Amino acid sequence: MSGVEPRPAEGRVYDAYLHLLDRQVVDPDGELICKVDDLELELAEDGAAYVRAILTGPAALGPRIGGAAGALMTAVHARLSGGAGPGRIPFHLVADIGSAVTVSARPADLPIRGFEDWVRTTIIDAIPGASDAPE
Amino acid sequence: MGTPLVKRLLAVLLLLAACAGPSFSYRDYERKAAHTADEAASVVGSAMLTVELANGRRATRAYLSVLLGEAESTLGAIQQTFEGVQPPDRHADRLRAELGEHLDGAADVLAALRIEVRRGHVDALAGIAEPLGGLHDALEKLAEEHR
Amino acid sequence: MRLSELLGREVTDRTGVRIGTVIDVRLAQDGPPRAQGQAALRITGLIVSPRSSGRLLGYERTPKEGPWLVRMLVLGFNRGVRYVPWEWVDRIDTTPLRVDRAASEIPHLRDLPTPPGRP
Amino acid sequence: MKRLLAVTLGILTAIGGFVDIGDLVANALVGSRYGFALAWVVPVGVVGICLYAEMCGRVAAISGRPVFDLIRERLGPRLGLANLAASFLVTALTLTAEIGGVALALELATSVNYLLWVPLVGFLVWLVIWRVGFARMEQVFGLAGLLLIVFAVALWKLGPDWGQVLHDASHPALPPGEGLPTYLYYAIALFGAAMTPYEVFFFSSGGVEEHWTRRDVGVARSNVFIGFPLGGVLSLAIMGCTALVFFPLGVGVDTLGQVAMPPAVALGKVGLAIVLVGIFAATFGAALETGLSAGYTVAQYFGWQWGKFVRPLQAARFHGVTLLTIVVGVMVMLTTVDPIKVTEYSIVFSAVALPLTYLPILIVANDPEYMGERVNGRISNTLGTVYLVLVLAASLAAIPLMIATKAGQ
Repeated sequence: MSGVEPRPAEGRVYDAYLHLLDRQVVDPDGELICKVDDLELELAEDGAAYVRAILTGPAALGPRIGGAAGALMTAVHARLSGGAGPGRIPFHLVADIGSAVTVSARPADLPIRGFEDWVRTTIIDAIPGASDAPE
Repeated sequence: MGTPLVKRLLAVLLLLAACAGPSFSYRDYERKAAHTADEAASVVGSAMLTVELANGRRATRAYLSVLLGEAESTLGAIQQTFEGVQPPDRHADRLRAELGEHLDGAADVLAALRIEVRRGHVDALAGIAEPLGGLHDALEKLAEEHR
Repeated sequence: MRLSELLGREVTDRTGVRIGTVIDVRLAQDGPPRAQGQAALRITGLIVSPRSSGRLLGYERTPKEGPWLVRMLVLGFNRGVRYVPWEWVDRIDTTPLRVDRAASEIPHLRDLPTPPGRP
Repeated sequence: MKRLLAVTLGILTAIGGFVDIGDLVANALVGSRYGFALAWVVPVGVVGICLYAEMCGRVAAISGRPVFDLIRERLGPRLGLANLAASFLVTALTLTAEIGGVALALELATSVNYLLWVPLVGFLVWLVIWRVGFARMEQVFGLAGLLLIVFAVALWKLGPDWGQVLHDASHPALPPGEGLPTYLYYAIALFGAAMTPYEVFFFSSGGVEEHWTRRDVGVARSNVFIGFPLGGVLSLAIMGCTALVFFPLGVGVDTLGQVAMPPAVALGKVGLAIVLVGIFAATFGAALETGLSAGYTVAQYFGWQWGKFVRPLQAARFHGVTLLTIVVGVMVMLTTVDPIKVTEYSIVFSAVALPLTYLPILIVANDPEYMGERVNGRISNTLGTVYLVLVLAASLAAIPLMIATKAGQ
């Protein structure tokens, strides 16, 4: 990469930590999906780097928290999920970056819902009225 | 989840509260006695107000019964804490006896009040409560003298 | 590679002089077009603070706004913060990251023109 | 009436800050021990919570983001987690105490021991969170909590010399036999309770539950500027009543039963009945506020779907957290710990949570990328900064004072 002149930025400019990390991810109807716990980068051959995916879940958040709490979060998740990596939302699904990050996909179609599904099927679904519409 | 830790913390706090601790000088003992008398006077004062409510038919029996039950158990706790304090000398023994007498007197009245209100004899409360005024003044006087 | 692996990394210049710690990564939406016609986000540079921690608070683009206390915080955080264009980063698999320039050539963040923000 | 129905979110939120179980007893205790000498703290707290609730209500209306989203975003995952731990503990401890408080109110009405009521109360709190719509919930409990206005009626009936009251309140003096550290401890406890963090969690999340948009900034404001001052008035009325009834006799209030005495003294059985229903509604409302806030904070930190505006199935983890918190709260209450003591100790965790909650609100409320034209004005910012410093000072002083005064004994 050395010696290459910086390519001037076109299009909108974001600061990754300020504008993307830790933001809420929502679907086009406003359903809450997850947080941007981390971003996956892709290095091209010419040295340029691109954002490839949103990473989410304890396997992405734990390392960012660091220390004992972060290690615990990562370890518990690894134990319960059988060593699965973080949830991944390809960045081309991102439709808008604002106070939330909107993705054009149904939450059910994204591979990030393990814990929610577990809580739903083992606890919540067993309680009468769980699927009643709100007043 | 958090229960064991919370419980342990509470246990420690309760222990700290329960250990009124050994008392070393007469002056320390005196201060503790004054504090005890103050607290007891407050309970007795509250019970007197409760009886006034009963007299004026301004409260339900259930409510009066809870209030008088609370007053009795609060006074019991105050009494127990004070009795746990070691009097340092003969001088302190006299103070202990004097305050103890007032506390016992108040405890007897409060117990009688609680018993009667639970039997439904709201009218009888005023008569039973008569000694409370004197006890209240005696406790306040003792607190004043030894503060 | 994860973005968080860049955050917090130490950065030195060509001669090994410490420049600071990466506190943010600047992205521009001008990469090759993706499936829905959106351009990919490309890393344009690193935001490097001489302190070992700190972060952008969101006033960097409009420094005259905000309550006094927050302005002071931002000013404090931003003192000496520099912008390292991505192309100047020598290799990204080393610790510390090495920039192929002398420290004096690296611009300060506050001297850069305000980037086009969100709509 | 329609106007009142539109501001029930503000009223219910304020109940949690001014007349929940801890505050009912604290207000009464302060009145009985200090007369009107601590009354000034209440308006100071009202202004502070109005200021920050207005900011977070505006942020929620314009961006749809509740407070804990902002905390995670601007503080990052580490400090955000520290705040989550502290805020969750405050909220869960308070919920625990409220369950006990509702049970105590039932004991006062029936003379059946409160411990027997605790499991039923826990179940009812959960049932309301599970089944009842958000708007109906805030209307029923917000308005029923307003029955505590009976304290104001009692105060008027007790007929104090208002000139003297005003003088005592504006020239605070330590009563004989009271030390300054204890006085300061109660001042900070009242201020901290007025600004307790779950109020802004609940208020901003409630705005999202009610689908506020840019057009509802006015609704958010009327909620703030009616709800919290009303809470403050209730708080002062309780303090005034006990200052008149107990302070001259030297009786210190420390049980919920005693709190209910002044309306009975002034208004008889009717007053007593109203005050007991009011206490029940206020503590129950505060239990709902804290129970939901426990779920809101965790779900918003981790990005889970939350809220009562979706089917419970769609927010399984959120409902899981509230259910678990209530169950643990009931179990803690059943160990016979004193509910009022529990709220006193939650102040320790408030010390961490308060500054870490209000700073991100102030930052985001000024961010034009977030707020567009509706960023803070000069008054909000000046007062906001002053209160941030106050909150910081109070939270630093709270723990040493609590230890030095043995929690105000």
